[in-house]
Order: sequence, then structure tokens, then C-alpha cells
Amino acid sequence: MSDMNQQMSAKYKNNFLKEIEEQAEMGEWVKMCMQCGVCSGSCPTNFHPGWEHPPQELFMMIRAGKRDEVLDSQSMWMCVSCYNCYVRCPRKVPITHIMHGIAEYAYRIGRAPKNQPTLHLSQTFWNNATKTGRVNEVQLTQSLYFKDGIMDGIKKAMAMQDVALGLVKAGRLNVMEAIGGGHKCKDIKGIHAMLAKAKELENQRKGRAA
Amino acid sequence: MAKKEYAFYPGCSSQKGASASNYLVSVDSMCKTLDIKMTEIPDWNCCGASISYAEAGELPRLAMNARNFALSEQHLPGQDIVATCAACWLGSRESKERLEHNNTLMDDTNKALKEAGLNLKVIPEVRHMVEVLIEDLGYAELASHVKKPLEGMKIAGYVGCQTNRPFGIQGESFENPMYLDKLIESVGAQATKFDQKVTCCGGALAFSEPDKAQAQIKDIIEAAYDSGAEMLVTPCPLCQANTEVYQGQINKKYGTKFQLPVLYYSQLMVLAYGGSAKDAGLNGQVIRARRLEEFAGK
Amino acid sequence: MTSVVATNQTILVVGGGIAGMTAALEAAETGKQVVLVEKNPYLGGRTVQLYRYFPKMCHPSCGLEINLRRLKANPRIQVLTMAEVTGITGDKGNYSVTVKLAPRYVNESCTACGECNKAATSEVADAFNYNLGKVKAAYLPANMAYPQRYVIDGSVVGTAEGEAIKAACKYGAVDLDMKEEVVTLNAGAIVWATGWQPYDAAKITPYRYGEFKNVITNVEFERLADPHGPTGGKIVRPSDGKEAKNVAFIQCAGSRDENHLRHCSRFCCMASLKQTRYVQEAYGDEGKSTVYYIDIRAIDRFEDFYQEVKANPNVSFVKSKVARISEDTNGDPRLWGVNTEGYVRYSEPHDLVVLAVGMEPSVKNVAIPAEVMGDSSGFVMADPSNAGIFGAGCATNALDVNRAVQSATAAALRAIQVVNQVARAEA
Amino acid sequence: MADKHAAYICTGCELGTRLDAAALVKTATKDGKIALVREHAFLCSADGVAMIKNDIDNEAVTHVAICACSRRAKTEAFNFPTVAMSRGNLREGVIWIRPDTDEARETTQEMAEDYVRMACAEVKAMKVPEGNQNTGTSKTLLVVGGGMSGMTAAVEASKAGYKVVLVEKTGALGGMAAKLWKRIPNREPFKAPMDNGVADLVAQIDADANIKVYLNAVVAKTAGAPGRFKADIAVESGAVSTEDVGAIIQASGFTPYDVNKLSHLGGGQANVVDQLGLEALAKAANGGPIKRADGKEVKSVVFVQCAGQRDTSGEHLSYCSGHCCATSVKQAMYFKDANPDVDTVVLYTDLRMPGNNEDFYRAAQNKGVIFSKGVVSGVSTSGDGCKVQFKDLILNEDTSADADLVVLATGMVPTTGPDLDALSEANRVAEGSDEKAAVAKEQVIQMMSTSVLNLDYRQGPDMPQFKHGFNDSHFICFPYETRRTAIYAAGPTRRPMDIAQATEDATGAAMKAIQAMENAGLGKAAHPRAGDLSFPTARLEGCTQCKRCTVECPFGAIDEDEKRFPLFNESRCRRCGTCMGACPVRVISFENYSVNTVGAQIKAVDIPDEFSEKPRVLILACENDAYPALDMAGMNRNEYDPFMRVIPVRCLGSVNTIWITDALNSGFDGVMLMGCKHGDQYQCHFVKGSELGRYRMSKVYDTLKGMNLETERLMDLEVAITDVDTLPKKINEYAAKIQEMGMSPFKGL
Repeated sequence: MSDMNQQMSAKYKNNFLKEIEEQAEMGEWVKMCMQCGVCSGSCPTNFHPGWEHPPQELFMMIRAGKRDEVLDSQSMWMCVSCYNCYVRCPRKVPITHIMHGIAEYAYRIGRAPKNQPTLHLSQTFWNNATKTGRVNEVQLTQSLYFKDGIMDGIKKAMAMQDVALGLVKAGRLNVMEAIGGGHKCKDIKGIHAMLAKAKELENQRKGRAA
Repeated sequence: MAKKEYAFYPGCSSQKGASASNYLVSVDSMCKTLDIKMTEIPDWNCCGASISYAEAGELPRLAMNARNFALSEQHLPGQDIVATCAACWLGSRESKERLEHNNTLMDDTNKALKEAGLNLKVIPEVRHMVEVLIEDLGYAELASHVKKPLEGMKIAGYVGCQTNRPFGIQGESFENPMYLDKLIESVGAQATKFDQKVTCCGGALAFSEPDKAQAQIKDIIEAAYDSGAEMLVTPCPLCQANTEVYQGQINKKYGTKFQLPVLYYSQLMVLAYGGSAKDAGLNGQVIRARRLEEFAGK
Repeated sequence: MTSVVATNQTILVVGGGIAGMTAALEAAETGKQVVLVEKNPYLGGRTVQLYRYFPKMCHPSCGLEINLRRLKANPRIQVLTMAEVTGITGDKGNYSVTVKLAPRYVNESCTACGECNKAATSEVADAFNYNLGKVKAAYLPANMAYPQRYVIDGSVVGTAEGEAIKAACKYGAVDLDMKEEVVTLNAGAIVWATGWQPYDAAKITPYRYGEFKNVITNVEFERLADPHGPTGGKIVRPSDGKEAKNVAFIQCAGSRDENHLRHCSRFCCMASLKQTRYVQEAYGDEGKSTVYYIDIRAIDRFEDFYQEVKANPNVSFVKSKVARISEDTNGDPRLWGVNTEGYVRYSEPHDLVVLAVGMEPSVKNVAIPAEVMGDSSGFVMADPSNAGIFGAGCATNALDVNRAVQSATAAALRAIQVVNQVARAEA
Repeated sequence: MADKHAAYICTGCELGTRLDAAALVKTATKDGKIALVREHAFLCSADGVAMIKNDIDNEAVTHVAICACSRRAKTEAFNFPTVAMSRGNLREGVIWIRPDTDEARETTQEMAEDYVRMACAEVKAMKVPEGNQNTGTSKTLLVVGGGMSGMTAAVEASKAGYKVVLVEKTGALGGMAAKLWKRIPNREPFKAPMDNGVADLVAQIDADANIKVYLNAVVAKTAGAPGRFKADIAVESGAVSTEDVGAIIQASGFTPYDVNKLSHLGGGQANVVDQLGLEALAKAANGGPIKRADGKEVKSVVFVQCAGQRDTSGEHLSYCSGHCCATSVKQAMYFKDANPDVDTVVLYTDLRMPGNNEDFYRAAQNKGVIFSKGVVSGVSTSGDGCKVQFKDLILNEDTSADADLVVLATGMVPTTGPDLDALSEANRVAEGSDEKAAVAKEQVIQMMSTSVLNLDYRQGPDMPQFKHGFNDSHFICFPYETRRTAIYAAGPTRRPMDIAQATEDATGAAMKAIQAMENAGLGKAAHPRAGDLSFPTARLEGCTQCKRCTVECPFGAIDEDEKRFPLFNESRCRRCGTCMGACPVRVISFENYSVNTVGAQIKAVDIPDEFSEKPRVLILACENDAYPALDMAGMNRNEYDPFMRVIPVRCLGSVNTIWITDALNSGFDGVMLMGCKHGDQYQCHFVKGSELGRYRMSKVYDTLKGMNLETERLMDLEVAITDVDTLPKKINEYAAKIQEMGMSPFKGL
């Protein structure tokens, strides 16, 4: 476990709700849930085939102080950002964002599950997008397939080759991008400086040591 | 002078050679017909999409979107930003809303923007291409340009999530939005009664949780067939890609025989407006839209 | 021309539902002059569209009969039906009120013999039955309708059918030349008792009301259960007439929801509990009800009723706000959601779904033509700045019938306080 | 002035074509022995009404029989308050329930002729009620209880111009509300607790010359009747003053359920309080941090909802007290408002926050109050505080929470005085001389000591209780109905409620009380026969002092005088006629409703001989529900048997057995009684009328046996007003049964 985890745990003592309220994006809404369950029933992935803890249950667990169970959970990583829960919530709780927020926080303090595929996707995507300011789809795909090593990557790539081939044939996957071609912003430097500053400010605001 | 002018935010997937490049091709042709002038925001950057939440955190994502706003206001002052991609539109709109309602975030964002030599005061309106079509032009206007109605074609309008929730198109319900059906009908085709029109395609989780996503995609394609549709049409690049490219995988896994072309609304419009297969970007289909190709050839 | 006798000691009661009738009767039985204005062609409001009351399972028409007898026996109340207040000027103790009267096309000579109904050939929507059925263009809205006088729908005016209807009346009661008129009357105090409207279920889009025929509202279900309703009291589903033996009740359909009605409508839990009895009554042990709820709000001694229903093995309770409804190919609405007690996913088909829609104050849509304080839900709030205008019944809060009557009784006193003051000042 | 009778036969609405009007005129003249009989083609028209008015004004007609439509129809037209009037129901009761066929013509005509005879006979037996002269005219309202409800009732009545006597048991006004630090908000914004409002109301009362306040006082005795009550008010010092009052509001409030009975929830433990206990702590804190009795500042608190309420075991309260969810929300805010870091947890099973209280709930969540759906199994002492064991129903696990303080949301127990049934039973036992009697005597003394009103009524010292000891009305449509005329309950003595509801309730009760005083002074009846000027009188010379009338009166209107004769208190009377139905020697009657007005109608029916194959069945139908149902059956053209003869009665309770035996003796083949539901879910508007009527009828079966008649010749049917379609079917089934049984052997005797 990371230092950050211990640091935060110590900071908030037993008040996990407060920790989420201050640390997770839109976490201050968790207390507003009235346990109607419309979010849990609205989640498409909750029926294919289901989460360990749907949103409303996660909220109750947060209020019950179940820090480990929540932070270690795979559940919030199942969010597909479809916003069904968000628009149906009778308390207008921004559930989609809270799911993202809890996941992000768990990751930030080193509690995200090992090899969480959606986390890996998120990392890969953001790093890919911010490297040049724009997404390089081929490199993105590559890094996704090869996240578990070369052999696994080849296996996956083989399995997906019809998908990729189809796109290539249709002119929608530019292999040149794999070797550094593709689109990029002009002011890459400015973007990087901007992001560094943003990150710094966010850490400051949330009382997280950089 | 063009009738309408907008600041265009094409987004990463619409770039040349990218997964939605055919979308951009058709949008270009469509706008030409409709006399809509779209000027690309100079040096625009990625919106971050929903999926970047874990790595990016809140403020960096806001900063990315704010940069686009600042550039747009700087170079194309007073123009609405128009996005063709659902994720770009949503990411930008969400950022706009949050920045406008939270001064702390706005201040911090401007501090970050300063590092890129920019400053944000006014955030332009952020709109989806479909909004422009419906609200600024209207169905009647759209229909008036039809030269070759897509008569007899049965099409399922697949709205998906992010053009629909949480903002949606004004006047439409989250559960049964009709705008896509109306667009289909305004070009002379028939919109089928399709009960999975707002089911999620799995979004980015098509990569990370393929089994879950493909189970959902299967439901969508199945329902489209059940509705009698011969093709699916969508306003979202990710919906388009997910529902199109995984059909083969799903066939293998579930023993289905899916081969349903998936198109963008703009492609239909270009064809109905008399454009060629190339104008419509039909060469960009992974599952070829044979009927449309024939139609375009006539 | 309609003539109304009223002075600054008259109490005007707006709305002839149970709250308005109560306020009018209580004031009149205390010796006050009352003008009672009702929008519908008949008195009784929403309550008379109910089949039974909770928790007694008795019939609203029973109390209506008593109230109508009180009314018939009391010369101090003047009733204006098909009437709406369009303007209020003046102040406490001396209001001038304009009332718009829509033409009924039938005058007081009507004997309710029904010959006009026989002569009518066209049909119009049956508003009394929430448009679930049709009535002939000359109709008596309901058995208990008071005034006991037919109504002729404006659509036949100027047609051959209209003439035939007119000719059928031997008593000269049909007057197709009747025009909308506006009367102005004086009043010392005003009781605003315009009641409520069922929340528009179509706005709760995940439930697909209006698209799926077998998704109906609680107020419509009352009409289905009523032997004088559109199905003759048979609980069958609208899509195919199949017996609805497996009925789902969705609570808080619109209520307690920031996207719809912010308040809790109070009556809907009890109404659904009551309606499970209808299912039981119709189909015995074959009739199954499932109540999907957030909290069961069976307040005070209504708890007894809840416990009784809970003990019925044919009724089950699921703590869940239903997420959405889809439709199976056989027309069964399928409910999707999660039972939050222990996290159990469900995807359950039912024969019929009843949405327990909440109360929206009518004042929200039909504004009071005077400055009156409203709360965030649009209910009339008691406030000194309202001067001589007093809310009563469901115009003031989400209330059950019993509490609405209490509220109306209190409102009658508040109005009497004003006119008594006027009387003392003038004495 | 001499009686002059007139009958009017209407031939409109097809009466003229379906019936032989000339024959009806003849019937009225010959059989009805009516001097003035007129026929009119449209009797309810302005012309028809003018004709009748002219007869009244210029022909000195005093009694009018209208033979047209139902008494429920065209009431505006047939409105002649100065004369006695009967209505022969030829339309809804005859032509609309019979087919228009040649075969039916004869029996339909016979039916109509009988109704003409009945209307004539009835009106001749009627008098125009003159109104009771024995009325009191006090317009002073007595309010018992100086809490929020009582104070509100007093202030509202005073605002309407009435004098009030306000009696409070303790040394100060304010009641339970005064013990509250703050109250649940009753108006926007529903975001925070608000001032309890007591001081304001007390100041208003102090400044109001119309309101006379007795503190440290109780009502020692209440005698008299509406409009002329005499209330003895005993003050702690021993002084007793008698106040003349016209009506009474009982606002005696509640006590919290004894928390010591909830030992399983920690009741009795040092750090466990009930909601009122918490209010005391909050008052002491005066907006600062709330401290326990031992002085420790509370850093964590758990609220246990439904403590000893909604109990299915039978041990505690089975009902919900309605306010306690909102009260706990409010109290949790006390903590959060003083210090947001205090852990506040509310454990509930159903959070009941109706109306815009939902907003109050949201506000509490927003302030950080945590709500958990859970069932508490126990509260124990743990370290310096408490441990609350509960099952979390959402997370589906047994768990616990530690708290410095536990608040139990206990219920309201109404202060309503002794249960009259239990008291009367104790009184009965006490009359003996055994050991049990001695115990019962003690019981009686104890029970009487709890009386709130000490009514000097034969039927007991307080209002009859409804459910769970509350004084509520059983009627949905008529929440203020009580069984003691001009005495109304307000506030939590009626039903569990919060302050907002109590003030509304008290205002309504004041309305009813004022109305009752006004009408008592005019000799007019109270609900449901509001305005009725008739009242029961008794020919005491025929009275056998059987006491049935005094015992059976549902409203406690009849006492007994020194000579054990019934003493009628007319202004307590609701005019249901139960006394009349009860009287075995038939000495009780109303001017317009008597043994004779109905008896004469029964006698007026033409009974064909036993070979005619035309039986006759008498239907006595409750005018409130059964008669309207029959009427609507007619409106819907639901046919029924032509041998029925229907007479509406005020209530089944008013049915005297003589009517049944007379009918059967005179050759009726059957009698149907149609009354409202009785029992726990009674529908009778006179509460006990239909039950008493039915009980009485059960005795008639013995009489039938004595007459050698089949008991089936008397049929008792429970009818609801909605039985519009089913009632005709039941009538026809009964008619078939009578046919099967054969004609009565008593015909022509």
C-alpha cells in the first residue's frame, strides 16, 4: 500500500464519507443518496452480468465506513459512462461522475485493483492523447493489446485482427501512425505545461502531496 | 457568404485516417449542400473523453477543454462550437457547465491555461452537429434538399448514450428520443420501431471489458434486425465503431450471423442530397452498405 | 344570463371537489352566504373518480351523497359549474371576482330524462373516466353528477345532430345558443380549493407511459376497478383485454424526485396498498401484486392497513425504484431494477403496471389571478400577504381526502373570520 | 290552521305515456283521500312549481304529495319549506326499473298506484317541524387543553368573534410544544428547524379579552347540551367556577410512550433518551453543543425510529405516530447545526416525510445526517456510551454503531380519558357485592380520575374512543364527526400528528364548534342531518322506562330524569331515529318521521289476494346509501321485480319492529331491510344505527316463528351506495325465493 493511502487514512481517521466528499470528484453528493436503487437498476453493465456493488450500495458502504471494501472494489471501474443513472436519479446525484471520482481516487492513492483493465485503458488513453494533444488510435490500440506482455498482446491482436484489418481496409486505421506519423497539436509544449500546472493545482486543492 | 458559420471541433476520431474519418467526409459534403460553414478551431486538442477520468483527474481534463474554448473565442469569436463526435460534445459541454458554475475551478483552469499562453473569459455555446441541423435549420429545411429520397429503406436509428444523456437534444426524452427517426424520415427512408435505440454500446469498455460490451452490442444488433432494419444509423463515432467492428467477434462467440451495415446520419443525408458514394464516405464502411452503394450508383 | 347574489359578506369557494364542497358547506351551515365555483359540469372533483377510499375500502359516493344532500338542503349556497375564476381585484373584505361560465347547452329545465342522450349519435372522450372510454355527445358525466343535468358537447352545436338532440328534449332544456358568459361578483373572502392533477406520467420517460398500453396510472386504475368505469369493473389490460392478474405498482412515479415533483405526494403509498386489494378482490389468490417502493409511507393509523396488506401472501414488496420498463412481445411490461435490500437484480414481467403518480397542485397550471404565496412545489402557502384568500385541501399540500377535508374546514373558519369582521364593521 | 292536503301527479319524463295518469289521479283522490289532486305535464317546470306555490299561498294547502321523480331529483324545484311534503317516486322507482312492455304494463301501473297511495298516506301523517324551543344560546367555546392545538382553537375562534374559555391542567400554556427547542418547519424554506411558536401564541392569548384562561385547572363536570353546557372548572386551589358554554373542543394532547417499557432498546439507560428527553438537552444547550445528562458533550448520536411503534408483537404501539421521522430529522439538525462534526445516524425502516417534509429530509442529508435503513435489535451500554446493534437492510448484514447518546423515537399515547366500554363493564361488575366488585370499584375510581371532560351524560364521562385510544372520526369524508354533539377533538388526542397538522386540525375543530353553537341556538341538527328542525318527542305517559332509547342512542343525547324517564337533550340529538326504532311501546316520534308516517305507508299498499300470484315485498331502505343505489339503478334502467314497495328510512336504526310485524300481518309476503355495513368498518352515518337495527331485527325472527312464518320472509341486506347493478339482482333473487315459498297465509285477514 502506498504512502498516500496511509496518509489519507490517517487524515480522515474513521470518516470515510468525509474522505470521499473531499477527495473524490463530486463526492460531496454521496450523502444525498436515499437508497432508491434506480441507479443500480439503470446500469447496463449491471445486467451483463453484474457488479459486485452497484452505485447505491457503494454509497451505503461509504456511509458505513467500509473503506477497504470500497477502494479495493472493481465495481466503479465497470462504469461505461452511459449516464442512465445520472439522468434518472431522483436526487440529481451525478452518479456517473462519482463512480469516476471514486475510481480515480482509489487509483491515486494506490488502491486500485491490480491490472484493472479499465484503469489501464484510462492511463493509456490519457497518456496517448496528451502526448501530442490528440489521440493516436494505432498506438493506443497497440499499447492496449500489449499491456500484459508481448505474447498476450499477440494473442489478443490475433483474435482482433479481423477487427483491425477491417478498419485498415476501410481506411479508418492508419498504420503510419504506429511509427510516429499521425495527427498532433502544434503547441505540444504549451499543453504539457498547462497540464502540469493543472495537476499541481488539483493536488494542492485536495491536500495531496505531489 | 454561408448561411451559418460555426467553429468546428472535429475531434480525434474524425481526422484523416482515423476511425471516424468517413464521418468527417460525409459531414463535409452535407455542410456544403446545406450551406453551413464550419471553420476548424486552430490547433484544437483532445477532449479527454469520459474514459480518461482515472488518469487525468478533474482539472487537467477541464484544462484541455478550456484550451479549445479559449482558442475558439480567440480565433472565431462569437461562433458556437460544433462537435460531430458525441464524446467531444459531451466533454466540452460538461466542462463548460462546471466552469461556469464553479469559480474556484474557473480560476484554477485559467491559471493552467496561462501556461499555454491562453486566457478564458467567455465560454462559447457547445453544440452537436445534430443540434445545428434540427434547431438552426429544421427538418423541413433538411428535407427540402433531398433529391433522391431513400425510399423503401428500413433503418434503425441508434441514438446511444452521449448525444442523449445527460444533456440530450432539446425536447427529446432520454428513453425514446425521436430526432434520429425524424432525420431518417426526412431523407425518405423508414425508421423502424427499434427498442434498443438508447442502449449503451459499452463505450470505451469495449476495449477493457470486451465481454460485457459485446453482450450489449449483441442486444442492439439483434433488436435492429428484429425491427426489420437493414442498416443502423448513429450520430456517435464510438457507437458506430463498436456496433460495426465487433459484429464478427460476436458472430464467433454467439454463433450469430450479423452483417448489419452501420452508418452515420450524415452519410444518409449526403446520398439523399444526390452525393456520390465517395462523398458519403461509403468506402469507409467495414461492413459494406451494399444497398446504399447501389443507390448511390444509380 | 346567470345571476349571482353576492355581497362583501359572501364567501367565494373556488373548486367544487371534496375540499371546496366542505368549505362551502361548513360556512353555509354556519349561516354564511357562499358561492361555489366549479370547473367541471359536476361537483365532487377527483374523489368521485375513485372507486374506494383507503383504509376503510368504502365508497366516495357515500360521502358525496351526504354532502349533496347537505347542499340541496341549504339555500345559502349558489353553485356555478363549468365556471372558472378569471380575475380577482380588490382586497380582503371586498373582492370583485370575474367568473367565466362555459356553455353547458342545457338549462335548468333539464329533468335528466336522458332523451337527448338517445338522440345523440357522435361520441366524445369520456373525461370522467380519464378518457379511457367514450360517451355520447349529450351525456350525464356520472350517476352521481350534480347538478343532475345533462351536458352537450360543443362539437355538435350547429350540426344536424345538435338539432336532433334539441328536438328530442320535450322540456326546452337544450339551448344550443348558449354562449360563454362572464359574471362579476362580490366576495369578502375567497377559499381557493382547486385541488390537484395527477402528475403527467408521460414525463417519467423510463416508464414509457403513453407508449406501452399496459402501463397505466393509479387514477386510471381506479376507473378500471369501478363497476361503472370503462371496463365495467373488470381489471383487464388495455392492450388486449387480458385479465391482469399480475400487477406491479410503482411508487413515487414522479414524486420525491428532483426531476419531477420535489415533494412526497403522501397519498400514493396508501392508494397502491388499497389497489392491491382490488386485485385480490377481482382474482382471489390468483391475483398477485408487487409494490416497488422507496419507503412505505403508511402514516399514523394507516399503518394497520399496511400491516394487513403485508400479511397477504399475494402481495409482495420490493424496495426499489424501478429503473425502466421494457415491453415483451406478448405485451407484458417488464420491469428492470435492483431490490436494494440485499442487492437483488430483477427483470420481472407483469400483466399490468400501475404508476403511482403523484399530486401536482392545479394552481401550478391554472394560476390564481391574484398575488398569493406558493411554495417550491406550487402549493398555496398560508401567509398574511394572501389577505382574504385562503388555500384549502390539495391546493395547499399533498393531502389524503381526510386531511383535505380538515384543511377545508379550517379554511372555512378563516374565511368566516373575514366576513364576520366585515359584518361587525358594517353593523 | 286546518290541514289541507294536495297531491300532484306529473306526466312528464314518459310518466304520462307509461302510466295511466287518470287512474293515478283517481287513486290519490279515492284511496289517498286527498281533496286537491292535480295533474301536470311538466311539474318541475316554472309553471308546475308556480301552480303548487299558488295552491299553498291561495288555497291554504299545508300538505303536498309530489308524485313524480325521486326525492333526490329536482330538489331545487320542489322546495316548499312551509309545508309538509312527501315524494312518490314514480320515475326512478317505477317506470325506469320496469320494462316498457304490454305484459309489464299492469304490474307497473299497480306499483305506481301504490306509490301514490303511500305518498298520500305519508304526507297526511306528517307535520312541518317547528323547531325545538328548548335551546341554549351560549356562544362561548370551551377549550380543554392549553397546548398548541388548544391555544390555536382559542385564538382562531376569537378571531371569528367568539368568546373562549381555555382550561389548562398545568401552570402554564404551551403544552408539549413548549418543551420543544424548535419545531419542524411548516413553510418554505424546509431547510432548518424553526421557532416553536409558543411564546407568540401565548402573547396573543394574553392580549385577547375574548379568551379567559384557567391554569392549573381541570373540567370537573360538564352538564347540559350544545348551546347550554355548564362546565365546572376546578382550580388546584380548590375553587370551582361554572362557565356557560355552547360547544367544547377537547385538545387534551398526548403523553410520550413510556420509554422504560423499551428496555430492549436501552430504555431506562443513562445515555438513552426519548425525543422529548433530547428536546430538554437541546433547550439546555441553547444552540451550543448538546451535552448529556452527565455533562459530556455528545459527539455521536444514533436515532432509533419506530421505537415501540409499528409493533406487530402486540406488546407496544401498533400504529405510527407520523411526526417522529421529521422530529428525528429536526433533532439531528440540532447537532449538525451546532457542530457539523457530530456523527448523526438515523436508523429507520421507512422514512416517512410527507409533502415538503421531503425537502427537510434532503436538507438533513445535505447537512451530513446519515440515514440507514435498518432494524435495531438492541441497545447496550458500551464504554462511556452505547452500542446500537442493528441489521443493515441495505448492506444485508448485522452490524452495530457506537454512540454517546441514543434517541428513541417513541410514539404518542393520546390523553382521551377512560374507554367507555371498559368503564361500563367495570361499573357493571362493581354493582355486585363480591371481591370482584370491590376491585372493580377501585377500577372505576381510577378510570374516572383520568376523565378529561367529566360529562354528566348517562353514556359516560368522555367521548367514545375510536382506535388505539384516539378520538378520531371513523369517516373519511367527515373527519370531525364525534359521537358527542358539539364536542370536537383536536390535535394528537384525535390522531398522532405534528404541530403543523395540529394547528390546522384545531382551526377546523373551532369551525365545527362554532357551527354547532350557532345551530344549537336555532334548534337545528348537526351533521349529517344538518339544519334538520325535527326532533324526537316522547309520550311519557306510555313509557315503560325500559331504557332502550337511552342505552341505544349513538350520540348520548338521552339521559334519565329523577323518575327514570328518558330526558331528551334535543341539541345533542342527530335525528337518526334510533330511539324511535328502539322503543317497544312506540311513544317516540318526530314531527315529519314517525312510526305512523312509515306505518301509514305500509298500510296504504294494496295487497292482492293470495290467488293473484302478485306478492308484495316491503323494502325499508336506508336513505343515505341503499335508497340512492336504488335510484341510480333506475337511472341506469336496471330492472327489478314489480312487487317491491320501497320506503326510505333515516337509518336502519330507526326501524321499529312493529313495521315488520304489521307488514307481515297485513299480508306482505316478505320484508327486505337495506342498511349500511356495520362492525369495525361500519358505514352507518349514525355510527351504531345499522348495527342496532340489525340486532333488533334478529329478535323479529322469533316473532316470525311465533306467527308460523318462514324466517326467510325477513331479509336483511347490507347495501353500499355503489351496488347499483348488484342490488336489482339481489332483489330479483329474493323475489324468486318468495315465489318459491309461496304467498303469505296472512293475506286478507
